[in-house]
Amino acid sequence: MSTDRINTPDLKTPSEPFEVTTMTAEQIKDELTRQYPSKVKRKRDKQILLNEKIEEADGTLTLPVINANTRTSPGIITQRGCSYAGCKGVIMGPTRDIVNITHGPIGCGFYSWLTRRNQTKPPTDEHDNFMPYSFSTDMHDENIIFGGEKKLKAAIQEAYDLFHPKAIAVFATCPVGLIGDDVHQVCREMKRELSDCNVFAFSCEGYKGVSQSAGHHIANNGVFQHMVGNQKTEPEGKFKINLLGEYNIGGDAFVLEDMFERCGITLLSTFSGNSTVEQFEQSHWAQLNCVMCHRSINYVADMIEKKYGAPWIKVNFIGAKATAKSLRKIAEFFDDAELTARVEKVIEEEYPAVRKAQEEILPRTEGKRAMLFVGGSRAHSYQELFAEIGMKTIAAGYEFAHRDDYEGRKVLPDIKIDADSRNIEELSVEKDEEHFREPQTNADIEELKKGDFFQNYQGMMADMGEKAMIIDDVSHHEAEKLIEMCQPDIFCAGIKEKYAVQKLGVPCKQLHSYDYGGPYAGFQGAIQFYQDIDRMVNSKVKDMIKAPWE
Amino acid sequence: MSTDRINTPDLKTPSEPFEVTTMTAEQIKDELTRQYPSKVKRKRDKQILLNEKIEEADGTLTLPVINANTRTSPGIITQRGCSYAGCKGVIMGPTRDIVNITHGPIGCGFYSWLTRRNQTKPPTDEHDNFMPYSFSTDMHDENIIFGGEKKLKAAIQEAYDLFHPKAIAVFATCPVGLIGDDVHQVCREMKRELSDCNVFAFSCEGYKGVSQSAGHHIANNGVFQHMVGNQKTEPEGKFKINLLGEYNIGGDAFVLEDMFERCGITLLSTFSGNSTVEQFEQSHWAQLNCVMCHRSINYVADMIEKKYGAPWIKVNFIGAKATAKSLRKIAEFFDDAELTARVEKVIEEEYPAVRKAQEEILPRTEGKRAMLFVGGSRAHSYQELFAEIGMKTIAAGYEFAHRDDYEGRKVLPDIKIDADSRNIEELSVEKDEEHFREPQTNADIEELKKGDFFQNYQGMMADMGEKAMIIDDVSHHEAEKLIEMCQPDIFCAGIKEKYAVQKLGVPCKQLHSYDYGGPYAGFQGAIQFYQDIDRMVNSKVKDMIKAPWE
Amino acid sequence: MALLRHTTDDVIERQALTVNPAKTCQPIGAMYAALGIHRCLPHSHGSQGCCSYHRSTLSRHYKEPAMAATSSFTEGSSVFGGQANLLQAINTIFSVYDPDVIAVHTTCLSETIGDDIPQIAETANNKGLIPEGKKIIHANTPSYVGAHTTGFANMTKAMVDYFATSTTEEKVEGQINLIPGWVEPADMREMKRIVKMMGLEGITFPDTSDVLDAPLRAEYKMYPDGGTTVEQLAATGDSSGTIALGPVCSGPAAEALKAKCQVPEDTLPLPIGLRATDIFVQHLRKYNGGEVPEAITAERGRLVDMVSDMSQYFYGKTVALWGDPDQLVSLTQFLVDLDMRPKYIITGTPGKVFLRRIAEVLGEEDVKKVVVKQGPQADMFYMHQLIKREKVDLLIGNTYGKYISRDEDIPLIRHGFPIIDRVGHQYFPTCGYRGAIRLCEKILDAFLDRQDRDSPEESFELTM
Amino acid sequence: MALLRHTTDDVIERQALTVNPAKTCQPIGAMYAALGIHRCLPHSHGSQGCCSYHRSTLSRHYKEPAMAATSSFTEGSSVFGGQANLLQAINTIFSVYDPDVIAVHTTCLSETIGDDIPQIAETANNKGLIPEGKKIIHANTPSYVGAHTTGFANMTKAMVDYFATSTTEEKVEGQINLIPGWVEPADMREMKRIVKMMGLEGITFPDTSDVLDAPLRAEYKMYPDGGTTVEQLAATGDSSGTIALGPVCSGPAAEALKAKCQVPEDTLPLPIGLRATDIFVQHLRKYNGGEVPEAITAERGRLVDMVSDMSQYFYGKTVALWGDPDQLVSLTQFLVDLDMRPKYIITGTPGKVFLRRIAEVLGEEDVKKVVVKQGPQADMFYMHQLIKREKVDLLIGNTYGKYISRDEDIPLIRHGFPIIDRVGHQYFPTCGYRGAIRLCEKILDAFLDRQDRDSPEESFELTM
Repeated sequence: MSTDRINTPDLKTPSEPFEVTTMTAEQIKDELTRQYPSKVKRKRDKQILLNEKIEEADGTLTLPVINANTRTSPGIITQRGCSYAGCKGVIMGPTRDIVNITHGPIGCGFYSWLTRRNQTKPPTDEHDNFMPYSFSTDMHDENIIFGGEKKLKAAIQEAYDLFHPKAIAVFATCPVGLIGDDVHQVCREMKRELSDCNVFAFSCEGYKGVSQSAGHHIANNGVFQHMVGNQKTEPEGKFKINLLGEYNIGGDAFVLEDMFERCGITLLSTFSGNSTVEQFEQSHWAQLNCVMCHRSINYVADMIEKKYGAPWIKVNFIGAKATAKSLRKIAEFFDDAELTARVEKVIEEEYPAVRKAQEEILPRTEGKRAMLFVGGSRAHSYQELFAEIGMKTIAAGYEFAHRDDYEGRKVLPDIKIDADSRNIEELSVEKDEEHFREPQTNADIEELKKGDFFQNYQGMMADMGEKAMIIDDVSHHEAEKLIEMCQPDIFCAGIKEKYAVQKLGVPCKQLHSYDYGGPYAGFQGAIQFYQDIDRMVNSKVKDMIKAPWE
Repeated sequence: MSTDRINTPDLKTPSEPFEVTTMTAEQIKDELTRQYPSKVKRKRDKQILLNEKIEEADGTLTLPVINANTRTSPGIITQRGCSYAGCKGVIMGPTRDIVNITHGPIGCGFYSWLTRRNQTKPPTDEHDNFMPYSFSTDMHDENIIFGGEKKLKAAIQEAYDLFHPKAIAVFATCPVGLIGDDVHQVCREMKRELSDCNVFAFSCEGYKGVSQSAGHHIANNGVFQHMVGNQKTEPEGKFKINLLGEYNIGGDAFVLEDMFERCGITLLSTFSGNSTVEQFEQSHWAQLNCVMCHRSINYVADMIEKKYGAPWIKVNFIGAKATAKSLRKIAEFFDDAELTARVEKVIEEEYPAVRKAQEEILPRTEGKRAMLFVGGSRAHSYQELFAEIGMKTIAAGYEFAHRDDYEGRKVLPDIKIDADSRNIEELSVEKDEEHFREPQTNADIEELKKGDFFQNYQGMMADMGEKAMIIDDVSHHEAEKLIEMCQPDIFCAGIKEKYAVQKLGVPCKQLHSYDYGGPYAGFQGAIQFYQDIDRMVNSKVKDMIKAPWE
Repeated sequence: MALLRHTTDDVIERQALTVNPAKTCQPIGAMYAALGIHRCLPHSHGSQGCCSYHRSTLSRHYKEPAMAATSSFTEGSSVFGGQANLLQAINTIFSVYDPDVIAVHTTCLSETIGDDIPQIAETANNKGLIPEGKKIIHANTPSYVGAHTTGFANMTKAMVDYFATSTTEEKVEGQINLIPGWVEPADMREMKRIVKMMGLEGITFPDTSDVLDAPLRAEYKMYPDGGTTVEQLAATGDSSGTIALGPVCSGPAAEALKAKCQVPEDTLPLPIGLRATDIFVQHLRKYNGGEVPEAITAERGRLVDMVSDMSQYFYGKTVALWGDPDQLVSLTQFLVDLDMRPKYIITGTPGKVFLRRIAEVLGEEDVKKVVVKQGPQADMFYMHQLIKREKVDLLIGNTYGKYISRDEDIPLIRHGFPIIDRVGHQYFPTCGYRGAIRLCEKILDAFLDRQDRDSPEESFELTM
Repeated sequence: MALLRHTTDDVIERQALTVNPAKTCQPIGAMYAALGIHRCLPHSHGSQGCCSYHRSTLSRHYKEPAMAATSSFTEGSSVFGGQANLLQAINTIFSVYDPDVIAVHTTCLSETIGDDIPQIAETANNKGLIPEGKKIIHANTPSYVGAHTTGFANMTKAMVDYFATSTTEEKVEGQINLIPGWVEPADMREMKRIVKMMGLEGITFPDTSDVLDAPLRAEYKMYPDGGTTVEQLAATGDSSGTIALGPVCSGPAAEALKAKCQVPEDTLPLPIGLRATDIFVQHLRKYNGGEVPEAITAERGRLVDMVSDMSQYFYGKTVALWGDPDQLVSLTQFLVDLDMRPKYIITGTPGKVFLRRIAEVLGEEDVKKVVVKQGPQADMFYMHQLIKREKVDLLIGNTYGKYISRDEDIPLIRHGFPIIDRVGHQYFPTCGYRGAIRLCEKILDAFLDRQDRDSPEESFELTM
């Protein structure tokens, strides 16, 4: 370890208990569910917790159990989307050189067209980029009645004739499953027929699972089956990693790519920000997998490890401190003096600007209170960023996460899969005898394995303050009540919530789309985030809301 | 003469008498002045004529006498501007490398800032171009009380320090004359002081003369005195001409410059479209002066002829036929076979497109009726363009012309200068013994002189139809009545009239600014004009004016 | 570089693939229409994703909350049908969100399954899940039929089917129904203003003004002040007449009302532009004794004045436009009246009537010079290909046109749905005479900005 | 290349030369104000050129006729005085153009000569040149004092001096005077609408709405339907109060009215932007019992909503603005409220009060970071030099800013006078809450258009 490593102090890591002016946390919790029909209330009561952490004698934490990843009660106004959205929109969307054909009526293809801000930067004009396009079979009633396979086949052919892409992916929408179109069979046939184009399908009908999380799983299975491992020769690079669960919203991936390059780390692939088919195909050559969004992709890391041998670590590049920590962790894995030195140099170059920004902004943001209800990892990781400018997260929850995202991977063995998720395929993966390699590192791998170096994700709750409110799959009703009762300084959610929140006079930061800002990853992204939050929580608009005669 | 010269036929030269649906021309004339107080009516009756042409036995025409260039009755809403406008705005405005300082309160400098569309094209970035600037001494009350000479001096110095121009011109506004600032003395002093900058002034106070015409005269005198002749060595060029009275509205001069170049004619200077100090300074080297706007500049041609010897001809580049005729006239002057051939070649190249445009547009414009009230030459020259697409001019008049512009130069000896114009200086010019040259031409100059080749301008009335209405200095009242009674298809005037005319449902073409269109000169300009008029007289907006319930 | 680097001018005939659609699916139209009922919660009977997508898209367009519930189908529901989900939803919605009306629309999923909404609502009623005075209405909006416009039309018609009542023989004099069609809240407000100026009592439905352009007042109203009330919807049956604006979106409701309550109807073009607004005003005269107030005639005159003053900048300019049929027909008429030249006119909404209507507007001769196309392959990819073949001066359409705009360096006027990258459309109408002035302003700004940008320095114009 | 190639960042102190002025002279303001009296013909007592220039400039700005007569001074008049000219003019004007009022303003020429207008009018009256019931009013507007704004203020004050009459001890309850200042016809219309919504009877003067935004109706009305009537002007003396918008343009008339007829007055900032409109509405409450109708509060809320939704695009953006003091003060306030940063604020209109007012709006700290300048050398050349030194994100000012806009590639929002290269300002207000929404829209369009143009392809945004 270099001794002159730059210090990345906590400017402020607030852990005060959840506090509101007149009500106790318990009262607030009760108020949220008071109006529900009793059956719904019972369910919600298991999904709304106060973060009461019990520290055991051995130093481990016992956390309350949350009933995550269960279906949303019908009639509830939820943040959640569907399996198709998770599969096509989230995971497959950011890859630029695949023609993604939505097989179904026009809507699904239309709504997932360019709305997620996955940025991509083809190296030259000649490289494919289909991301600004929406492809659909635009199924009509006759296709529903007589079946859509023929149309799908023709559409694949037309896409091929027009664009000659490397790969074509097909996404099944709700009615497709029902009418029995065999999209996989069609794709296999077309792959054979076209010969120089990889064609594969996803059974990601919207009704699968309980949220977009099901779609992530389906998509990742497909990526693993149809692309990972296809590249048979080892790519260049001394320290080769994959970055998993980074989708390049607002250019986050560009910041990270640049950072890795400066560190001398070869990023073989990102799943799936600024990604290409080629990246996926060579990803099994990485020595280490770094998982950003644990929720959406941890199973890919598991599958790669099982099949090809590379271990994985949880990283977090949201927050300056977390970024430094994650870089150092990667260096620790490779245990190479030069790499470590370069990592420290990058941190040293970047951190002063971060600290300067923190110091400038902190007096204006310190003590302000945030709520985060979004995603499967952002509601957690962004708490770090808020903490870096002295802001407290008083309530948080995920939109589509599972228990482990709240309570940590230690609860994985206890998670019961219910009927709604049972049909999401779990791939059975075997060791690839030809390509499997033991971890490629100088470090004492066995030593590392003993600690919590690999596969360690503690979940959101461990990091949150005592009695902070934890709400899974928050409903509009609850969010509204919560804001009215607690008057946070900022609320983080998505587009569906944004304007309702703002009607209450509270700024709402979209953490799906970054409000069309960003990047927020890495050091530069952190600075950008501080500035954006400063702007939002200190905007003059607050003072203008009430008319002078009101 | 080349025998294969291209024919430029009249497509239609309408000469039908002025006609309206229900009233005679005489009745209309009466109606125009009915409401005036008797004194005003008496005056206007001498300025509103029916074009009753009497052809004498010898073929000469006798035309009614018009009382032009007399002061507008106070209280009349007139088109006219002032001497300053004519001097600074019209004549001096288009020269790009003079810093024109308005000496007076801010208004005059402000209103004459960029509003005339004199285009200019410096050959490189390094060349001066002050046309987009407005310079003023912005006189305040203390300058009026204590005199403005000191401020003017300081302003000249500041302009020099900022811009180091070749020349600075000063324009006196109304109060300057009254308070007795000696702008000429100030300029002489500053010229001496600055040594490498020509500084001169114009006593063009707004109250001088009866219209902007006085300002033209003052300006031209100044140009002649302060710049013409300064260049002592003869410029290159076999056929050297000046173009006088072309101000490059909408890029007209660019069209003509290109045309002359293709003909092999060297344009030494244009007074003053796209012009420079250098052009004026070398202009006395021209062999021939070609006068476009007879009104604004004929005295410059006279002065040059007297001092330097080059004769002048009237030309007209408004209208395709007129353009061809004028080019041929220039060729006739030089009487050089090669030049004549090149002129014919240019006509041959340009004319087919003109004819095509005429033929395409004529069916939509033929028989439509125009009125033109503008300028000192445009109300005449544009009648040709209208005729080329079959349109009749049923009424016309100038804003600031003199009798000769209506009746032709033959009336010059009869024109009496009244009190309002008497103080406009007539320069007394003498032959420059050193630079005077007899006409430089192959042609038999004496033969040409016998005919009407030189200095021949017949005026507007000779070209107009019998009983067409001729109105000098038309008032708003008369224009409105005229339109109501005659319902022309198009009315040509300026910005002050435009929207009042259009309120009556008649399109108004601005012939000062070309409605921010153009160019209209030369062959290409003619085509542009046909198209613009076609658009205007056939616009769908006419059909929309009346609401269906009206 | 190019954003749409794979779009070439090589047009190949497609039968199956839609690329960059010029439409979306029915349910979002039903949701938007339902938001135009006061105290109504739209309900999407299908998978969660549909509802999420529609709400997101509406919120992006209006920069407003777009509240709607969903039956949250899972794999189980898609096997066993969605009755249980809908019943539970109804119970929860009335308990928690307390709307006056739940407006259920179906999705491709529930339609393929064949869920019978009226029967489920009946069951809910029998189970006592519907509180006294509350209502459930529905529209069938299979995504695989028609387009978003169809869904709007169906839900609007449902308002008639469920609420309109004829209570007397005599119709109420001076009371008319106004069906504004799929336009902005500001347009609905503007139409209502015109009806009011004409001295008429108008019942406008749906009416999203004051719903999707709600003020920020530091309080959140789940049901903002706007929207047509249930009482007003009932009263439509007693009106003297119905004016339906836009045959695609408003026609079916007007016809239903005529059939159900014998209210005479006129289905008119959307009042975009001068002539279409003239037609609108002319038809209002049928009900107010023929009077047109001076203020309306003056607004019209101001529009004509502006067109007259600036006509040189409109003349001959070519336009590619895409969007919904009702808008496109009136827009095309207006462009023609401005002496402009529509060149490519594209709608994803299927229906051959569109071709006939455009032909009527353009005239027999001019329609031949124009590419007009409707249906699945009438998409923005095709339009872009046409533009690659022969450029136009202006694009008029939704936000997705910005990619073409930048690639081809053609100015884009945002009109239609969705507009998710600019604001203003919510607040300033493009309907009516004043709306036409705004359209003119936007067109002129586009052209004049280009002139200022592109003119050589010597012909840079001060006055325009 | 550059249009203004001689403008460098080398600022030298000037004392005498004005380059590219940010103002013009008094008479045009008087002419514009006079056009706001119904059936009034402005008359320029001076050389023909003044009148011609003013009419041309007004016509270019409004794209409307701007009728005015002139005394057509010649050299003789400038020696012997203009009495004969004015007497003849009065006779001719009443004979031919038949106005109710002739509003005479002077020029630098007649002021230097020292013509006494009231005395000449008296003579005209004695000679029987003024028909029964007709009026001549006047304002002294020497071009070498103040600026165009001063002329507007003077003629507005003349309306009070000549017409206002106090007929009773008791003022008329609910009747107020509204002096809108130099704003667009659309702004006057908008202010009147707000006054009316507040339940008040407003007498607005001058009022150019329906005068300089007249419809095209195939008839020409020398005196369009709008304008304040002589009767209304007389009645101002009986109003309960006067609200004068903008101290420079409206203050003097309000004070004159207070002195002459004891009408209490409040001189407020021009209601541009949220806070200034709040102040306007607050003062209207003094006269209507304090009630603010929900519709106004809702309009306000829609403005706040838009600002809230889009605040990220406003934040921190720097602006150079120039024009008239009353506009600049309110605009600056609004920009500050939008979290924007005015950086250079320039007016040619002389008066040190301006500096104090701007300082109040910006606050002690922030005003130090801003260049604020007034007077002769506070010109657009100077502002451009500042911009050369340190760029801004946005220009707000009149059409002449387009040269700087193109040279420096900075978007320009046209506001103020004159705007001669775009239309729309005549029709759509920027005053009031709705006007502020329009301003926001324009600012956003400017920034978002730039973002769309300049963003790298990979960060080209669909949603904004």
